[in-house]
Amino acid sequence: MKKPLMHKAAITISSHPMYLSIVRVFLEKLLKLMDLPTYMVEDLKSAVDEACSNVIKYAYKNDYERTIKVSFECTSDKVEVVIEDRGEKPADTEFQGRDLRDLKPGGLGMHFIRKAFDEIRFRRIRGINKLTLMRRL
Amino acid sequence: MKKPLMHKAAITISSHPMYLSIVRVFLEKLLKLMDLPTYMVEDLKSAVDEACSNVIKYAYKNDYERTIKVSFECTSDKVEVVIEDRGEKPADTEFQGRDLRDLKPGGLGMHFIRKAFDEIRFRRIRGINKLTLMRRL
Amino acid sequence: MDINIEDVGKGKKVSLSGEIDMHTSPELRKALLKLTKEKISPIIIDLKNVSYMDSSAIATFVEALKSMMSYKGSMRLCNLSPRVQEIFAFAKLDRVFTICKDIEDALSR
Amino acid sequence: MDINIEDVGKGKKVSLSGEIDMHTSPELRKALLKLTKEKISPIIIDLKNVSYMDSSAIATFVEALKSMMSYKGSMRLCNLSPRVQEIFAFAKLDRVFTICKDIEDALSR
Ligand SMILES: Nc1ncnc2c1ncn2[C@@H]1O[C@H](COP(=O)(O)OP(=O)(O)O)[C@@H](O)[C@H]1O
Ligand SMILES: Nc1ncnc2c1ncn2[C@@H]1O[C@H](COP(=O)(O)OP(=O)(O)O)[C@@H](O)[C@H]1O
Repeated sequence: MKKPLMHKAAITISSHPMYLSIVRVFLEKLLKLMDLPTYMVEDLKSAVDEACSNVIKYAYKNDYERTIKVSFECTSDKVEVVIEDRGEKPADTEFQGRDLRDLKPGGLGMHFIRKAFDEIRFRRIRGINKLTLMRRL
Repeated sequence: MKKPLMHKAAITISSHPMYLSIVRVFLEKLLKLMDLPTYMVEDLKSAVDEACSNVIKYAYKNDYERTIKVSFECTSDKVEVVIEDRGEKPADTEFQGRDLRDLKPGGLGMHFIRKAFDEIRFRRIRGINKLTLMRRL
Repeated sequence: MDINIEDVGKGKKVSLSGEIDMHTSPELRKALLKLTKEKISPIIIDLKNVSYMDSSAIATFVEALKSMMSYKGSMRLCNLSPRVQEIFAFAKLDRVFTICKDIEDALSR
Repeated sequence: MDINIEDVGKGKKVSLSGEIDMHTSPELRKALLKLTKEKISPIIIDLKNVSYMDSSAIATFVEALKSMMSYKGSMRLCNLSPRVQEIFAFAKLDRVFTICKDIEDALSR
């Protein structure tokens, strides 16, 4: 069976942390179908997980009954993941993590996201927060 | 962390058979979060897999570049799965499987679907085929 | 799904692993029909490492079995997990196929 | 995630398994802070069966470590998979935590 030239899939979950493991397994399965190396699969999985956790914490302020959509598109030269929510508009879209020399809990998620992806773009369009993450292959 | 009273999630995939395994793992993970017994998880997984295979074969006539959406909703008393496609209108919506006494390849999928679900409802709305599968708990 | 074929006596043992579904069953079909075309018998199918099987897998086995009937060949399935066993029973095929406990049992039939 | 706590010498061994993420880390936090409140030392964390760990897991370990500093307790992590090891290194925490090869190594520190 011929493999498709472009992989496209999406998953919509409630904003409850119990669903994060479903997003991870979805992404893992999808990336493995595309024969990406394990280290890259692990990095992308971690990054998307952190981005979804941040949506729950910041955009939805731990309201677990909202919706998160994760869309995924992969061609031979890049992986693109778009994470959408209908939560609050961020005060600041720089999303700085903490200085790693500073020993305190938290502030690591954005570092995982920057490690896995080459481009990070945030937009808010008609009440929807859209975080587009792109990794060149 | 309090568990939600209702579980809701959805997955959208291309109509390529390689994605069926992703639908299965998605469903398996989701049903396991809800502590359903293994035999039921297996039956529901098989049934949804057969329904998606049928969409690829009949609604999309093996065009692997279309889209299938599988939505999922579960409360304490039922599991509901809705499978949507934008393919052809079925000639006959009875979807009869073959007589099991008749030894020939094929005609088993609908039997798996009827085994797992208590109610099967097909509707076509504005060009969208919608198969609603309901299992009482 | 992975397919591994080995000689056993005059026949072949076909060991399958992973998931057999609409995506992977065409490859299984090709492998089995190649054997039945050569009139191989017995064909012993080892299902030990099969973690999932759908109706297209069953259809493939039925097709191969039917093509073996033309030369009175024998197909034997072995090492069925409880779930795979249940699927064959549900499809009323547990009497149509020769189902064996394990390889030794299959070889001794 | 599963947490299993056992006595080892004057301290405790905390064996973790499964996935530690935003959903499961609150339970880990509760378990660790209960131990640090009792000023337990050493706390040996066995990560052998941890298949996934996110930033909330790391935050939880950092919080417990900081609360142990107040009573000069010792936290030792052991049996890190290559991926978990890499996560600690990436977060520049591989020198902050005492990372041991295995339980024996952790007990002998
Ligand atoms: N989706 C988001 N909406 C609003 N703010 C966000 C979002 N994601 C990240 N941030 C901001 O970026 C900061 C850094 O995020 P992160 O590195 O994940 O660490 P942490 O969540 O532990 O603070 C957060 O503290 C928050 O202020
Ligand atoms: N989504 C669908 N659209 C159109 N026809 C369908 C669909 N699903 C099932 N059918 C019809 O129902 C029949 C029985 O389906 P099934 O039991 O899965 O067996 P098989 O696909 O092997 O024929 C099919 O042959 C087909 O005619």
